[in-house]
Amino acid sequence: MKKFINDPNKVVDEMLEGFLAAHHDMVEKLPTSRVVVRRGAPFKDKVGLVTGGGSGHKPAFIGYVGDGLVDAVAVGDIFSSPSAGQIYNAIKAVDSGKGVLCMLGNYSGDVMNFDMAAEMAREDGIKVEQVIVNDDVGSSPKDKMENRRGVVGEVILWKIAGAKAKEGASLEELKKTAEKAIFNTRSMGVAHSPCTVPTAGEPTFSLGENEMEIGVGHHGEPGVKRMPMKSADETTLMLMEKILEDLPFTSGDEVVVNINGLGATPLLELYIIYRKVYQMLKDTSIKVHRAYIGEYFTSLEMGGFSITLTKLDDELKKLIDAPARSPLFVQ
Amino acid sequence: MKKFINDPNKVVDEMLEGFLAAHHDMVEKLPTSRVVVRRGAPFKDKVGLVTGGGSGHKPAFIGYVGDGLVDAVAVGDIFSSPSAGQIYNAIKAVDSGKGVLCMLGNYSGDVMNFDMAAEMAREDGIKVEQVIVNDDVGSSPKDKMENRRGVVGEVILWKIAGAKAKEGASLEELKKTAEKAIFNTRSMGVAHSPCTVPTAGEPTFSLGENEMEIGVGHHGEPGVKRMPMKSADETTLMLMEKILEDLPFTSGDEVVVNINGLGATPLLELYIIYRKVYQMLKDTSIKVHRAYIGEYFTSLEMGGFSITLTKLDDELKKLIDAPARSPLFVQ
Amino acid sequence: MQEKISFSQIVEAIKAAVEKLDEEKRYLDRLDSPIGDGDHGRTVSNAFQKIVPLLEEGEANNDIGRLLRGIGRNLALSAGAAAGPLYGTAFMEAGKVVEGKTDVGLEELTKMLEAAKEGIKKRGKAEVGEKTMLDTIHPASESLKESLSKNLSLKDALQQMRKAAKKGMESTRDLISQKGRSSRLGERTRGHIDPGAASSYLIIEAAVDFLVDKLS
Amino acid sequence: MQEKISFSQIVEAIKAAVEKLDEEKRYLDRLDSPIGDGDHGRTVSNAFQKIVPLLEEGEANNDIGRLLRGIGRNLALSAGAAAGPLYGTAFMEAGKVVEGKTDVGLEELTKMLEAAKEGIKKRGKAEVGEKTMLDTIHPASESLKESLSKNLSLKDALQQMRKAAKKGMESTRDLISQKGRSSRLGERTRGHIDPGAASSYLIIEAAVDFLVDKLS
Ligand SMILES: Nc1ncnc2c1ncn2[C@@H]1O[C@H](COP(=O)(O)OP(=O)(O)O)[C@@H](O)[C@H]1O
Ligand SMILES: Nc1ncnc2c1ncn2[C@@H]1O[C@H](COP(=O)(O)OP(=O)(O)O)[C@@H](O)[C@H]1O
Ligand SMILES: [Mg+2]
Ligand SMILES: [Mg+2]
Ligand SMILES: [Mg+2]
Ligand SMILES: [Mg+2]
Repeated sequence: MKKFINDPNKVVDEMLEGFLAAHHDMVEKLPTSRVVVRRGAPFKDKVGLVTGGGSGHKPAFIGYVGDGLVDAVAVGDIFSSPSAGQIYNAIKAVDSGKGVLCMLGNYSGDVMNFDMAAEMAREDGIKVEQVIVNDDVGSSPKDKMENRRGVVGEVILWKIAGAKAKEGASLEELKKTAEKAIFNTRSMGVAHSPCTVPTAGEPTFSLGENEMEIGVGHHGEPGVKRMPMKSADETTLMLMEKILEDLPFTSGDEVVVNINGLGATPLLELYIIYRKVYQMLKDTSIKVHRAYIGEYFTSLEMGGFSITLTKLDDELKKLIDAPARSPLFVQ
Repeated sequence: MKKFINDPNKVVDEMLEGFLAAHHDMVEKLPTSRVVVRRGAPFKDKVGLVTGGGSGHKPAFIGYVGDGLVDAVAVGDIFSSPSAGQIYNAIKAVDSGKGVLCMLGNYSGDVMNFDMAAEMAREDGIKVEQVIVNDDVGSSPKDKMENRRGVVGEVILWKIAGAKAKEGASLEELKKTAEKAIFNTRSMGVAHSPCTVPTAGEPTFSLGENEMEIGVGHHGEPGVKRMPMKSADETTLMLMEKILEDLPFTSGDEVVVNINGLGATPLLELYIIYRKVYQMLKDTSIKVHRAYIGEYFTSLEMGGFSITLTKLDDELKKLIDAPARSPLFVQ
Repeated sequence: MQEKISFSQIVEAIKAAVEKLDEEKRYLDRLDSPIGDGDHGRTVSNAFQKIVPLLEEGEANNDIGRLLRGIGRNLALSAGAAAGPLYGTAFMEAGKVVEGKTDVGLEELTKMLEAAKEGIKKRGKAEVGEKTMLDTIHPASESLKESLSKNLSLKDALQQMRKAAKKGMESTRDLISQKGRSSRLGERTRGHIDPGAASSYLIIEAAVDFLVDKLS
Repeated sequence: MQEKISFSQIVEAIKAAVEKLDEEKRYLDRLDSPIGDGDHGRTVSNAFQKIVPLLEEGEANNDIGRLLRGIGRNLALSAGAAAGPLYGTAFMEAGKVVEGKTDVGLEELTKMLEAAKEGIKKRGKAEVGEKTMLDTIHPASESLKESLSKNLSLKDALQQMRKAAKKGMESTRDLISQKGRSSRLGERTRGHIDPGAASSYLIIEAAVDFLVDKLS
């Protein structure tokens, strides 16, 4: 394991120190809890937006704390859910009286901790609602959608909910829009090399010299199938077919596309992949309203990428286009 | 070599296709030359800004074609200089009559091709000046600065020159400011794992299980020293000592810091590195005016990072703070 | 023979469990490696270390229900991962059914474990047989119920429960995980004891061993 | 015996060089691998392929100087890498000294190679002994000068030049690179022939072999 770190048990705290030193103009840490909050929160007449999850996904989660995005992030250890206490503190820090929407990925630990935090916050009289992201087509068949993991759909959700909250939407309106965004979002990933959690010291999985795994998760969870490496076009085709048929996306749709590098895959390759995605969408008369290509939700130094498509209506289009500014996302 | 590509000989062209499909609102390709130009160029009363170099450094170079940045990029093959013809075409495409500043890294091929292009453009009556970036302290001792390679200093230069050109500076003024920026910039890198050029199919270098190389170049050029992996803090200390003493940077200075991932190094690690950089600068009473932390100039999937410091005066401070917007850089 | 467990015996029994989890944290991490993320030992050991101050100060108010709720809340608030909310809920729910009590007998114990089990089921949306801590706690709870209906002595009931918990833990070896992180591995989880089932057993074992010793 | 080389013989000689570079591109790539980036063969072969149309159409105007300048400009414009501007400059400069000429003798040839050499020196800011193509071209140029002063026949002069070029190329094996990409490797470049020195030799060899054949 070659890593530029100090004590493996301190990577998250030391990363946070660096992050706060660099971005103290936009964000701050709660004094007694590992929660990153947007400066100035809570914001009057705005629903508070909370998310959180394990670390190691940079720019997610903390990179998205900002204007037109989320208000607070509860920061877990590498790939490990933050505690209910952290999430509870995050909720309290961003509630202006208008309520708080919690957005999380569908992982057992996260779900349980967010549930507990919401219960505690409600006991304090705070209105709390939840949206659980489950966009990963590779993690479970469609008839068991409730088991699907959340991946880059979270980023799309933060952007859309962030813009909607900024418009002054009520908690109920916000939740409805957020659920629509997630309902319309599908992702799938592929990896050819694993990452290593510093405290574990061992790669999260191992693949043959010329193998890749389709449907792999953002923490190295096993996917749908292992197979020999294919070309960029063939690999993209496989992922896109699964994604397109799942919603399904059809001719005439307008979509936002996200081609997300998992950590070690060069941007050069992501653009080669986007080329094929774009061709396929064009051939099916699906219009790309906006494309995000880069690293939006990584898995440390994993080699691979994911494709995410969100079907847009007029409301979602306006929200995805709204300006946003955070330490690691500016639009 | 596990890569999501199609034909290794076509990676640059296919990447460009994807890039143009994604960013056609901001940039276009010259019809008959592999040159990416900002839409609307040439801009009246603005000196044209041209850069270029080998591919494989994304977001550099084409990601920086935009408002407050560069106007055109001549796109070479992976790690290989573009031709004098491409550069000449780039110069012609962005000259509004006010002249063109070419900015390039100090690599033999690039220098010769830019020289020829400038000669040809001058024959056409275009005013052309050049600034050659040589910020890499690891590539040559100080008494042979003319041999030093250009690395992330190029990004700093594009930002500063882009802002200055936008203010309407003359070619002479612009060149003076650009030279000052480069004179005040120092970088140094370290890597623990190589990258593979698709057409070569072999890693650019090889290191032992637990080895890293200090001073390594952006194409895997050998550095100053190979040694066993050290902690983030120790490694940062080594690089920073070399950088600080070289200019030298001293107490009371104000700087812009860039912590640049070379491709496969997680952002998490870059923030741990910035933490140490920030501490060291604080201890020496050097003020961080602005910090860039992320991937700004990569080497495909190389594992490692570089640190860049630029000493600022009032002019440079204003220019580095100016807004900018391109496909892969928004500020 | 004593048929009640005092407040301070409860405190000591929990302390014994905290020590046990600390001693066995590496073993639990190892269990979590092949089918999870290798942190279960560290997670539960760290979490339970943080409740030690509550055990010290708890002496003052002498209320078992309140103590357990406090422990639960603390675990839930600070621990994170899956273990935090699960053990947190278990202790909180167990505490609720003995609110105000200064000592507990077999009947209360049976209610407490039943409540803990129900809490875990609800929190984790889990059922028996899904290869989780529930596969330790459910049979332990069933065993107490049976002992109560058979009018066994507290000591015997505790020893029966310990056995049932152990059997339950061991049963997870043959199960396929359907909940939590390991559920992603499906078939590949077979052949491994579930780390949460193991930590639950260790807690029960340490507490029972301490209490049985006192009851002798 | 003919002491002049005609326009069309120049064209054919260059065509022979183009073919040679194509045949040997893999060998040149291999030379460029240990001390460069392994693309020299592909680079020069592709670049010289692109001048073939110029060789075809050149017949019409019959001006050697103009032909060479056109080739040089084409190489420089399209090739990139280090080889593009270097060979481009060499051909352009060689062309300048025979502007308007429809045939060339030993004297002109000497001037042409001298001009090419000076062009490379200037373009590459290079000196002899720095392990570059100059280490082939400089001795070749010197040899022509000597043959001219000794009044050798064109054929003998060409053959001497070929030998000198070969020796020059081989001398790069023992040199340490001080220019271009390979200079970064310092000591590690010793023991390898410089790919640019090799491609320069191949061009000279092919052209000389063709011309000597014609001069017999
Ligand atoms: N939904 C659930 N219901 C019941 N128990 C669960 C559930 N999810 C996980 N567990 C238990 O938690 C244990 C893993 O705990 P831990 O390692 O702390 O969590 P994480 O997977 O977040 O690292 C599992 O062995 C299992 O016994
Ligand atoms: N500054 C220079 N002066 C003269 N020759 C040079 C110089 N730099 C490079 N060369 C020649 O160019 C050759 C490499 O060419 P090529 O492989 O096309 O370039 P690149 O290094 O850009 O891939 C070297 O072997 C050397 O002979
Ligand atoms: Mg965990
Ligand atoms: Mg090259
Ligand atoms: Mg675990
Ligand atoms: Mg080369």
